[in-house]
Amino acid sequence: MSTLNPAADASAHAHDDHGHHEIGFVSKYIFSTDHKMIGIQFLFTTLLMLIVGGSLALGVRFQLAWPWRAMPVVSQVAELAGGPTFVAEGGQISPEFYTMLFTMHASVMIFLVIIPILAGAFGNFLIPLMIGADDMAFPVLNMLSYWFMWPAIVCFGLSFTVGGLNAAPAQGWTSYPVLSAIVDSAPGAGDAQTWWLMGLTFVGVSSMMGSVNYMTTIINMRAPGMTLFRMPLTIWSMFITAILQAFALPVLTAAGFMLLTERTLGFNFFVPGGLIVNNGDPTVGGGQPLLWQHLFWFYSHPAVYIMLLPAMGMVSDMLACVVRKPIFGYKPMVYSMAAIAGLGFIVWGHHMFTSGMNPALGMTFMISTMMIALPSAVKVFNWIGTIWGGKVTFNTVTLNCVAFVSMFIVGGLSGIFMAAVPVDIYFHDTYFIVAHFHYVLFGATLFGCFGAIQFWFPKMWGRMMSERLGRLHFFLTFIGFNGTFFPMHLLGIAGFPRRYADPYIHPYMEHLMPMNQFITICAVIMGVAQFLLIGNFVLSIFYGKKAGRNPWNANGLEWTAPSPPGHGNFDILPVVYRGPYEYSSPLVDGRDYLMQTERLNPAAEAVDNPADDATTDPGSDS
Amino acid sequence: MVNKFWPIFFMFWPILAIVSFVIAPGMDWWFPGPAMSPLGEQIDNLFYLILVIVAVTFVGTHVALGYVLWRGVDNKDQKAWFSHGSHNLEILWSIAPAGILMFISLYQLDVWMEFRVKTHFPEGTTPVAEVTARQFEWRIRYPAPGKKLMTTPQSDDLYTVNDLHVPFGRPVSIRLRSMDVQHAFFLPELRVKQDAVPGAVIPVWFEASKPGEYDLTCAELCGWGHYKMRGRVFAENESGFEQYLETLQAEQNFDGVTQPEHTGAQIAEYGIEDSQ
Amino acid sequence: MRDLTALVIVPAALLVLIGCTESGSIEPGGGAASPTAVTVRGGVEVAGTGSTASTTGGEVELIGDPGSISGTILFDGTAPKLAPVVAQGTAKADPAVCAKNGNIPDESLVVSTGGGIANVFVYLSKAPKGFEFDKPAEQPFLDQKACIFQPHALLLWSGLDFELKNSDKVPHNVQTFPARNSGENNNLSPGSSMKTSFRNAEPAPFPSKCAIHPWMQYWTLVVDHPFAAVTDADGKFEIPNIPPGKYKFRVFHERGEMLERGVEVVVKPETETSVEWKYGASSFGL
Amino acid sequence: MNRSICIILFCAALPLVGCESGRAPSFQLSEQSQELSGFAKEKVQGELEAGFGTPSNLVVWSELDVDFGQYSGTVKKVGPRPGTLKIEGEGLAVASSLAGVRSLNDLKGAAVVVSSPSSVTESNDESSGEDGADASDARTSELADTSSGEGESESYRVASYDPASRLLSVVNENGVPAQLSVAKGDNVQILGPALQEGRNLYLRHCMHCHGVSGDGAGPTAQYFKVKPRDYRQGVVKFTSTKANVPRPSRDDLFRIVKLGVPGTYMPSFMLLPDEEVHAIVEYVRWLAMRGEMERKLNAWLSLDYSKEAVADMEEPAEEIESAFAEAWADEASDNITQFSEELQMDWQEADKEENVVVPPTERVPPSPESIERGRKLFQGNKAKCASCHGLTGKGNGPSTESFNDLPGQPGVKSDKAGLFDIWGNIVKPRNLTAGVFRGGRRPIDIYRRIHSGIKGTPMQAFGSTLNKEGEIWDVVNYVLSIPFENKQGGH
Repeated sequence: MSTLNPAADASAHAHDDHGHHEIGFVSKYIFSTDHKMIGIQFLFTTLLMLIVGGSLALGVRFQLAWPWRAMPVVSQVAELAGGPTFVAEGGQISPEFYTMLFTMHASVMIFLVIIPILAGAFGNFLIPLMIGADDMAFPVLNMLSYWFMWPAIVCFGLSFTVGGLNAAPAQGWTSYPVLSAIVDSAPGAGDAQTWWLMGLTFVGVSSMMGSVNYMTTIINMRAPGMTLFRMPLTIWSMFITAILQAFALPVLTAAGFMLLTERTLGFNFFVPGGLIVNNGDPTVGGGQPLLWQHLFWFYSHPAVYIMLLPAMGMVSDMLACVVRKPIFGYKPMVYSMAAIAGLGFIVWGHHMFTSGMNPALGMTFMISTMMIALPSAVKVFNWIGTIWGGKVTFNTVTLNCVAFVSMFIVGGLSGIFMAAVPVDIYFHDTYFIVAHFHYVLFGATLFGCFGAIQFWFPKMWGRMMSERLGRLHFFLTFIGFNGTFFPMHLLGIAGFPRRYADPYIHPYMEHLMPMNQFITICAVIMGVAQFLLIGNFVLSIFYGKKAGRNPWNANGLEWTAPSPPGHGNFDILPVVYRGPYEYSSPLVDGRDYLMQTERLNPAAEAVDNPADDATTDPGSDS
Repeated sequence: MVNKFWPIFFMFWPILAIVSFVIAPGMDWWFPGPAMSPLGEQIDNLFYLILVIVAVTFVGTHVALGYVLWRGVDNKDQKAWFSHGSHNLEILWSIAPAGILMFISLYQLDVWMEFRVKTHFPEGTTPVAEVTARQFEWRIRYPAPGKKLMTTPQSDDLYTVNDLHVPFGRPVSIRLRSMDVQHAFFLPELRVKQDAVPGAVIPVWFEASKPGEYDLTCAELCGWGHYKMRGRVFAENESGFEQYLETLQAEQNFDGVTQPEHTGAQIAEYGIEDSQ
Repeated sequence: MRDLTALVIVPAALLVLIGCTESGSIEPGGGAASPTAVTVRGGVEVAGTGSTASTTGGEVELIGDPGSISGTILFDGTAPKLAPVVAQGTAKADPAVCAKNGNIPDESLVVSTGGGIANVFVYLSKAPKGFEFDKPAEQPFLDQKACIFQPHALLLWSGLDFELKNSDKVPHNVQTFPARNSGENNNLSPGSSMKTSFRNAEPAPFPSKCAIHPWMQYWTLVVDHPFAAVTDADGKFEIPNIPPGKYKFRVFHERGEMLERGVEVVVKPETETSVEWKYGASSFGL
Repeated sequence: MNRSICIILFCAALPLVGCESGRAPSFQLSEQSQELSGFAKEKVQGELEAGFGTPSNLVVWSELDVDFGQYSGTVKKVGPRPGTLKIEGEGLAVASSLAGVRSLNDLKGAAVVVSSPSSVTESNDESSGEDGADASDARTSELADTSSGEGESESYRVASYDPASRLLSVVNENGVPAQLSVAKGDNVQILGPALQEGRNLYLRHCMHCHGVSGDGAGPTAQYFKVKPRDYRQGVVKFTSTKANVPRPSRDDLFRIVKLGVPGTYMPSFMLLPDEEVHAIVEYVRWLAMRGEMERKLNAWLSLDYSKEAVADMEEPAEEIESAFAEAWADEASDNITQFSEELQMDWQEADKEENVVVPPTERVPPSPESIERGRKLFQGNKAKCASCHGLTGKGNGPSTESFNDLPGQPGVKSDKAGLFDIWGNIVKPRNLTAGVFRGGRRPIDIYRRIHSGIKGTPMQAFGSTLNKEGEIWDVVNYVLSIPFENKQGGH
């Protein structure tokens, strides 16, 4: 039996692996070109940023629940950080500080947490391992893509402090002109906004490097026998994401530069003439504010899928493993991801239904937007189908994956309301939107990531994470999350607008304050719960239970490598004979997994003879 | 039973979700009152239509999810069901949603056209005022009583702020402008929302079906005082509207001599007539 | 088991928050943590009696008849020549009238050939207690000729009207910047005049100007007692009819500002006390 | 082990949800006060705190004879619960000449004075009379008594009041239900409700720009091109009062809050209920008085006891300090009384009928002739409006270019050319072609601005200059016609 499983006799290799390549601390842990180390660096950075973004969010929540009361932590921290000091006001924040809170919350969470944790952390760590490559195609580029995160972080950080007292970008993460284009138009529209745009550019550069690398690696460096349709869905999702990024990002970068030049060099793209902003002199020029919105959303809508697809892929892999069952409809999964990516490029206009663009566009965008719900639906059904008839054991991974599916359903369904233009007339920029995208981005993506951290942690550190803490963290997060964001649907239906520092001066919202207090309490529970994740993560690195090569009895290539894999990943070059989801295969007895590298019957399995794929290709229906 | 905890758990929260939606209207966690305009009613109907479809899907998917989990945990077989999926199912659950989604989107179009496409505006929509959004208030310009609203300011125009009076029972339109940054003209009770885009004049029509006072808020981030842009639309009958314009005219031409000075309390009449 | 832990912690988190919410009552706009209170405060109780000596008021023994003070204020050394504020024909406003036939001199320091400094205010910041006096019959008036205020230093009584004149062919205005009264800003059309007054005495002279011709400046001291004087062109001043006693006088010049905060002068009954004070260039920031 | 870990982590996370820091808004000393030497500064601060309190503990100061509203009633019965009183008849009645204080509801924390009928009857009679001044005289004198604890009167604070059940529950200074020494028929008074509600609203709506102390330097203000008003000189620009009446009337402030100031960041609070706007007005006036008091104290002390003054005295520090102590002991009492009288007088003046500018004649019809006459005056030598506002009213007259003198500081020049107001900001003469009129666009508004100028700015009072029949109206007509000059043809 053990002969069949390379994982079994691996310990020997594992040891002398470490002996081999002696490299200095700096090049091993800091300026490392090893995709695993880079992935881990990304992971740590993003977890750090998760805390930052989270506390910003709590600041926002506090203001909404108890407006104009001395804000507990955030204001003090801001003071320490040389930011605003609301001493005379007794800690009561100012309205523009509130706008800065939610602006930076969104910016940090989107650009410094979700995108990097998916593409950066897991993409880097998993791609070579899963396709059986020893590293990325361009290791140095890979390293750079991480180190370009830091200028971005610095720029975002600077945007908090430059311009003196509480000057941070206050334009929302969408930074619509004119607000973001004219320096006088708002607090923080000064240097802060410029720094923010620089940060955005750096993030763009970083993920651009990443995406080029991923595409090349996935196309060129697959192990023998790893045909496209034998690739795990994770790899597919990363591949598609990389393509999305490569095509969408330049537009945003260009727009960013246009805005920069408009702000700094006096170019004129977005600001029309004759505006009197901050009671200054009338503006001159013939810009068009909607231009920015088109360019911005042309990136930022695909970006939503950049923030989602990798999670979908990873969840598919984890789900198949934890229910010990082949993924349900492998090829439809792939196609639907491709479809999402394709449609993702022609739906940006649904962010602009009320913006006064040509109503005809509104109709076309509505139809395309409705259509993009279709592949998502297909994926959901396939996940349910995957669980159907499986052997479910509820460990942390399972919980997070199921939560992913469940939350994604909600997020997807609430999207339909907004896709319908007339209904969106009412829901645009209300808390219904906030609920929607938090269900997709937090509910789906982050739960997926929590699962993925738990799942691949042993591969990173050779130790398991604590199940108990993991489940506790899941439980609290799940409760807190739904308690926080589900009521927001109701707020939205009640016409509660986004980005209001004190909504209760409007009589029709006064009665919503208790609900906001409830939401804030839940948000705090959720925030506190994340410390369990951090603690679990850090402690398990040192005290976690030792893990072998394949603690989950999974099929993927990465599980044939030692945990943690040494430099160059694999001790034996893996050869792939089948797809990654052959769980509970009747071909083997006594165990319910069949690794991609196992050769059962030479006659039946060619290495890379497409003709034979038909027999082993999981995509073909049985 | 312990191993059933999680399936139950995942069943439990959707039930809570459904319940919260069921009790929401009773708890006043719902729309700010019924739609006060014909268009708003259509929008609400569309909303409820989608709500039903969505609710069914939500329940369906979650029941399915719960079921497969439930079955999954006490799957006594030695191995899970070795299946790579079913072609027919895939076809089925691609076609069905596609149909529904297509239906939803096509069903909406005419409402959208009516709201935004100028040629589809209702008959006899008359412009009553020019509303200029600025940080952080709504500056309003009416034509003098009996005059038409001109595109450029006239010497006898009437000006006020944050308080848009309109006649009810017939479609009226405003010229929506922005003086500085982007704002959005949002009437929750009337289900009307339209961004005020700098450099553009956008006609917005709406019809208040009942007299009364409707909140006017800004729904596009316009700076630190975004939340401060509290206005109202005050719908009254034709004569009341005329009356209002005349009072406004009198107030605005007041020369300190010919009539009693408007004290604060009297200005307030325009603002606060009947807010108890 | 694990869920027990959770069940312990969730309420804990709730409790913490509820603690919070109660620590500040929930309605918006509260602002402060502690509730507002409007409390009452009685009249100020300040220790001491009105009759004790004060640095500025001076000690007065009302024995014998009043004396008088006459003095000169001299520039120590040779006074520098100040450039005119507006040279002939270069006025930025109304050149047809202002500085047409002559410079407009810089009056911030006017020193006579004898070295006397003009436009210096000498005054008691408070009238000595227990001494009656009556307000003067008429007040000096202020004129504006050739875009120059005349006089440049004006000594007024509080509560008495005084006249503003404009003898020019152009409109002028008088904008005042007092410390304890409220500033006014009145326009005077050519040849017109008006009356106005200051209600409260001022602790120190204050500047006034013409907003139309900003180089036009003059200084005013508003007093509620007769123990004040302005030096004339030769730097001489006179304070007649002052009760015997020891006084601390303020000496103020617009350039040197408070030259003396309380220079001591002793007045004997029925005698003229004469004083002479010298100030060097440094006192005037020259 | 895991259990302990997660408990530890949880505690580590507690600060995140930590309760309010307990910090409260506070009044800041003005720049001049900061210039005072330590001992003088202390006294000033102490005086201000004693006289005006802090934002969270406002003081109605009997020296400052101003009506901040008052509710009064008579005790029907004490109880049922400890610290509760039942009020007779209609419940609390407004005993105040003040417009805005009716139906204020936010009484929590306000001071309650319960006194035996004898000591208060006459004050009730008077305060029901029309003349606010007298009424408040009587009341404040009585307040002085209560504060100094004479007569059988007790002070508590409102915990809650329910108009329906007319049940008033009070607490003592420590916030615990008071053991009431109150009998049926005693008189109950709640002091300064307007001030208190005004403070709540101010902190919510106004503070971010105008600052807690009303110094126009709130956190948000730093970004504005047009700075928020600094109340501390008691001067506001747009008033209906005469040139020699320095303060705005209550109605002026009310209008500004209600209608906003177009062309600035001051938004319109049109939809705030009148009572609330009145309350805000009262609080703003009170803040202004506080600022003026500080200013007057400075004017008195800074001559001798500013940092630099002390620096260039030759006497040793302690001598100066003792000298100051003497001076303070000697003069503080009189001066402060006098200061507060001065500023009450100023503010009372502003509310008097006769001090409102009322044109002698009604508006001259805006005929072309009248407009032409107005243009002549505007551009001509008599009023010379053009020297600032420019020949075509674009606000670009020669004066805006040629001078850079700071007001009130002869010889001090700014590095920027322009005209300055008394707050040290550059003020552009209004560009009249834009049709935006900050102080209101009614003919009377513009008439008043021409007649008594814009307080605190170089815009001067032309009342005595344009004194011929209808001259000002001509200018008004011209000014109102400027925005349409080139469009008249099409009209």
